[in-house]
Amino acid sequence: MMRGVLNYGFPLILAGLVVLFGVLSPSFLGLANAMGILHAMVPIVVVATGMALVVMLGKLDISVGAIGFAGMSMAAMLIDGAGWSPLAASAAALGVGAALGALNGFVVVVLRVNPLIATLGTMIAFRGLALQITDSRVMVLPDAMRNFGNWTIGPVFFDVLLAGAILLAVHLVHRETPFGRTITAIGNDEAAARRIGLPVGRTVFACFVISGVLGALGGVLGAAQVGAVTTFLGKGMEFTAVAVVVVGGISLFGGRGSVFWGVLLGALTFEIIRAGLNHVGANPYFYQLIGGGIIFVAMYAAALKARETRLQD
Amino acid sequence: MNYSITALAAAAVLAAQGALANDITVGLSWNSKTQPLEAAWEDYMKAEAERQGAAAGVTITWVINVADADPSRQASNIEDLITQGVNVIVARAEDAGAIGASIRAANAAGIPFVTFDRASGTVAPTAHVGGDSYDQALTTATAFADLMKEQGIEGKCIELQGALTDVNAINRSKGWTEVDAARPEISTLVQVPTEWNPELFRSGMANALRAHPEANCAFIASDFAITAVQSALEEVDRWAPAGDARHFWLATQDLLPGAVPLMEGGYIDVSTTYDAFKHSEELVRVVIALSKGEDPMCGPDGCLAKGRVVTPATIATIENLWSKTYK
Amino acid sequence: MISPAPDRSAAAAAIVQPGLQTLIRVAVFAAVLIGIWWLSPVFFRPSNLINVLVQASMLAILALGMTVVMIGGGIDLSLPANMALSGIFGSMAMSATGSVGLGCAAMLVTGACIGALNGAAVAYLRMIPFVVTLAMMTMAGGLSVWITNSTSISNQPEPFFTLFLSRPLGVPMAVLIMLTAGLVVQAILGLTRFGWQVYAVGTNPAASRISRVPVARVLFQTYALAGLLAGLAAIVVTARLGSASANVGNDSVILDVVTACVIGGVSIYGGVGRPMAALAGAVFVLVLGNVLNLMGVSFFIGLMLKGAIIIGLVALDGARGRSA
Amino acid sequence: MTVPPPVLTMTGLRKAYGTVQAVSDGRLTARAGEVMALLGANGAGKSTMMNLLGGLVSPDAGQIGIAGQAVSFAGPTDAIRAGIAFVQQELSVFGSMTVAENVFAGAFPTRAGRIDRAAMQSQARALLAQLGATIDVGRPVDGLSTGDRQMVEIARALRARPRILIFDEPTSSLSGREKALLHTAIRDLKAQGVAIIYISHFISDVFDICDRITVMRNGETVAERLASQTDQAEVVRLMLGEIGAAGRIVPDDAVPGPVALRVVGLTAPPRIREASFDLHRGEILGIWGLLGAGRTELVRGLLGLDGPVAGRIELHGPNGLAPVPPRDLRAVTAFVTEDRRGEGLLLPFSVSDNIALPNLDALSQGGVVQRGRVRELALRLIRTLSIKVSGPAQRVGTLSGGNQQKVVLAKWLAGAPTILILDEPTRGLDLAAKDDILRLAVDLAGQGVAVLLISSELEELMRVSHRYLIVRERCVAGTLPGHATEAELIAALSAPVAVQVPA
Repeated sequence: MMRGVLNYGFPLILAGLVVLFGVLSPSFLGLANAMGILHAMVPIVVVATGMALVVMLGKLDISVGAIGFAGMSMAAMLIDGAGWSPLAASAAALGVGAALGALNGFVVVVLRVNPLIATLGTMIAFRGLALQITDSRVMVLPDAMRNFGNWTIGPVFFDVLLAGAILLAVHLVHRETPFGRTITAIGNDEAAARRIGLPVGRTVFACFVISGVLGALGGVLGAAQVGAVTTFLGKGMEFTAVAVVVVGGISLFGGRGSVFWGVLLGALTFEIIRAGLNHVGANPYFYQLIGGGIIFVAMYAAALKARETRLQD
Repeated sequence: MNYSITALAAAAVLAAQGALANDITVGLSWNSKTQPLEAAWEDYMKAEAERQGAAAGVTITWVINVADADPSRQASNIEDLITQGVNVIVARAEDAGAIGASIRAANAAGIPFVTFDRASGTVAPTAHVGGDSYDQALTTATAFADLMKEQGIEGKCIELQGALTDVNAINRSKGWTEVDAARPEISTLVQVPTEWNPELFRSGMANALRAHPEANCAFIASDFAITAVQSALEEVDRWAPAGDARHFWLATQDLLPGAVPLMEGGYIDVSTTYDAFKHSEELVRVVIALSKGEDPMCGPDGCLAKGRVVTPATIATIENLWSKTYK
Repeated sequence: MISPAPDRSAAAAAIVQPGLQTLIRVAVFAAVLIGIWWLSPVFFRPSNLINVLVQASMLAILALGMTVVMIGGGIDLSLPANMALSGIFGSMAMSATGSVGLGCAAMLVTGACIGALNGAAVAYLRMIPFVVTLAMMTMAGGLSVWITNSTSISNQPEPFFTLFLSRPLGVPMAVLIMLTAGLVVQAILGLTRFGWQVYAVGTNPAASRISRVPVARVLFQTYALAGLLAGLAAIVVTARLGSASANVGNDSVILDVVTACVIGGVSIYGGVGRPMAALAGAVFVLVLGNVLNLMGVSFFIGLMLKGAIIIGLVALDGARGRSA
Repeated sequence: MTVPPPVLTMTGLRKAYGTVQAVSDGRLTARAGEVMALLGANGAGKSTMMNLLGGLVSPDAGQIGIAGQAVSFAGPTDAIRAGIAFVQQELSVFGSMTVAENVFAGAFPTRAGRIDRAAMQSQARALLAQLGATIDVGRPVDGLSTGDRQMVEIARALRARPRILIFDEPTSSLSGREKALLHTAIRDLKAQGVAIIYISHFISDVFDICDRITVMRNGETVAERLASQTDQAEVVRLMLGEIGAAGRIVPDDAVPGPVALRVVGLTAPPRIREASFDLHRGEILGIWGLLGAGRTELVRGLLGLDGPVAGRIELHGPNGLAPVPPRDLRAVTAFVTEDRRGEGLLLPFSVSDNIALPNLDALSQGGVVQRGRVRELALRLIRTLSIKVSGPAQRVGTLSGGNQQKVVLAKWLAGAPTILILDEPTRGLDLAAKDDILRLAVDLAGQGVAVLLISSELEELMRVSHRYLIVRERCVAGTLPGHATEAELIAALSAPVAVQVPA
């Protein structure tokens, strides 16, 4: 029964919020607004998708925001300075993401540094790197890139489809492939996974690389939407991503939860609140407070849940 | 991070040279360097120091440090400038309140303190030099209201505010709101604060547009990330140059490099420049005056360099507009 | 079946590891000092050294709090946000009542309460410290921003400043507070029953429980104490800046705090660390910054170096962490 | 029945860890279609033999032959390839994954990179059916009973179609019914021609399903018997070896003091079932049972160290026996755990700090620890227990096992406990140290302390116990008086007991 509440609590809260904002501001319930909310969700959804895989391992990667910033800064420099095409530059950004993710993986798997501290360290380092190469300036991106970032097919934004596809793909990889199941196994019990000879090290490393790539992609899509790279890019995104994952009911102890529903519900919760407060013209200083509150509730629920399953085992 | 050692090293150098009466060291403390604007200011200051310095027979040495948007770090940086014993301190405050402590410290050490661009909310500095952000908003808003009147349009506007920790953001909102109250041609539908974060410029504008489809104009507290607004407008197909029926009337502040081509293209209707060049010119004048122990003759709100109103009509002809030339 | 193999490595780790680390730390520190001396002898002027200490005071006091939590085997990311909020509440109380004492008390109490909330969540609800304090960071930050509309409060009564900006015996109050706090925390951890229990819990909770250590209560208290120190830091920083605002708790601060602790030899795996060393670590973080600037290295490269230092030292610490 | 040739022959195996000779002469054979039991008290070398067979460690000497071919394993994978599979005592199942996924973890059948669930599930179903288990292969392992989880684990082992299948303590956490199912499954496997090695401390189980029995003691294989040609008593004697004639160091029938602790119906399935007994002041109550019978679980449950337990605990207080929660019992009990390094001591801490930890209240004034007193106490106990250390400041991690154990005792003695629980206190200690520890226990009993002693070595139990508490298959099967003979004690272990199904 408690279980049920924990599992369906957030969808319920979500529905409640939608109704509330809808009543306060009818325009909130329009299709356009729904699309707008999905559009605004894109960067965080992509980043949180990578985070979700790492959390499924029972680990965390809080360097994703910095990776996004670093990757996109690199891309902007290539476009600005070397005159690369946005597409090529974006590809390069993903490359940077993969490299930095691999560095995280190396530190965690080979140097066996606690993932929190490892990625805390790389988070500082990567942000420093990005600020260094951009000299922390605002860089305006070519229209082509911004048009891509806001390109719609019918009522739907293309990047929403892209993010959706990625989310679904990662979800399927996690559910339907040996690699994905190994992730869950490690999240359940890393020691046992080693005992029965699962490729723990390789899997963990791969997850950090994926998380890096998606972090960079999140940065690219975010920058494409606003058509500029500023130092705000990816700032605090790591924490939002963790929050999204937790709120989405993916256990921080690892191994439990659904990538697709977790990330989707989590991201919706936060974006609906932001957009709703915008619509009703509420005091925006309120956001952060509400955000923190939601994380706390979600975590408490997660802790109870985890204890329940612990008792069952 | 603070620069105490840099400062001390410089001090040592000066000592070695045996500082002459007409050699002055100016400590410049940036709160952060995240926009081309700061770079422009710095370069113009140095250039002006050469020019005016030569005229006044003064050689100016700069000691510059950056606080990365951390008030306590800026306090540290300024303390270092004081321990070094620079002749004048110039600071762009990160926090309108926190800068007071540094001003107090400088006063105690008998070093003249000039707040640049962002005024102190607490202790009064020796002098304040900056753009007149309030006047900036007034001129833009008035020009915009005139435009609406001439076009015979009733302007229903969205106001995108800056970060409310920033005196300029507050002044601009104040200026706009006053004109809005005084002129029937324009009215504000909703105020959206952005913390100067482009993502919020875009999503905030987009949400406001959906909440108020009748909106036809916007006042934007700074156009450093104007492309974010462009995205939001394109989303509802309102991004078109003046003359086009879909045109969405835009009044912006600063006319920063990113905005120049857009005004040239007729997307931005009115803006008031944020004149890095004039600020720097004025600052150097004040610094030299202070170093000679003269009164810089500032107004009640400080020595303010007013911005110039620019429209698509005038942008081609306006002179030494830094954002046109600066990259 | 007993196999001595792990025994040996464990013993080895226990003995060799700290030695090795201390060696490396000392080496780095010496290198930096020589660097400074070479680049700018004037650095060692008493006036400047004092100045560096003043600048380090806030960071150092936060690092003391983090040390207590880390030795107990946890981590508290909410310390800077906690400091900002405490400073704001205290300043409001002060400007409302005009009473300096009340204001300072308010700061300390606020800090301790927020710490206690963290502690309760970690110790009694068994939530993950990292995430609990992360959420607390967001909430405290949000609260500060909300109640102040992110404007700064700078109408503290003048006596507040005259008291905390005074220089008894030529030593700035901030430095005195920092050193006193350091010695007190050192004493608490080194001399009191609570302190011994903190080290025990951080080293091996299971064994501590068997040895009648009230594990949950001890954990709770470490977070509460850390919160109290955040309140103390709030007093120092508010006096120094002449204002309290949400953005003194800016993200880069927590990273400096962790760096200071790790440099000071506090183990993120718990059970190891000395408050005064962490305090030295905090000073080192500032000095390091100076050196980098002096060598014309940009602030941003400084960030990269800081990240590398954290990872490097923790990796060294790793063997211990795993054998424990 | 004709004797098939051995599939597995391990001969003359030697393996030393550092200075400790874990296996000095290991021999073991296994035949297709037979169940071979491998028995031995703890420290006999069973685990090492299995690690050698599993390729986890390589032998210092000796051969392993499979189907007549000499083999040498570089790692676990070689062993698996050679057709060897383990069912570990410690279950390696993943709660949030389905039964089928658990069975195929590490070797998922895929089609175009995607797991072929249909194939996986049908094969998993087949494997489980082969074990006579009917579990929905689509449901997550969360919420399965321990027995079912074990079946999942076995199914995973079978997946590789092993020729040799090793069960390590498979029934230690199973209920009677589950155990019966497991045994049927093992018989089926046997019928399918798998060679099975069965390691267990439950002698009755061994005789229930094993054809042959190999007994190890002190790293040597001391005997191989046909189950049909031996009996439980002989096997136990082989395991324990000749009991040294060392005389008892306590009077046979000391007049027991008043009841210090009364335990009624202590239950925590599957660890403890309905345990009831009295513990008197001044007596040493020897808990006699084989490893895995639930001795440790009993005392830990008593102290409430492994989660909630049902039943009543009464402690002798000022006004007679009064029910108390485990917490209060902990407050007056000295507990020497079997895991000295993990739970008994803080290895990085100094001797004196370890001794001080449980006694901080007494050693501190106004919350401040009185270092003087700590040192004093440490020195006193180091002297009284003649602990060999360079000084109170020496790190415990660097001490020998015997001295470490003395430190554990020292830290408890300082608090003058009324109850002393010793769990395998002499494990891994040399004779002198063992003797010291035992005599210490006797002295304490003499001072009126009530002592519970767990030991796998009958010899030492017989030297010091005033009474024996017989623990068998997770429950208290009765008590024997101090003058009970070795034969009686061994018989008590192997006497058939009615299998109780936990509530």
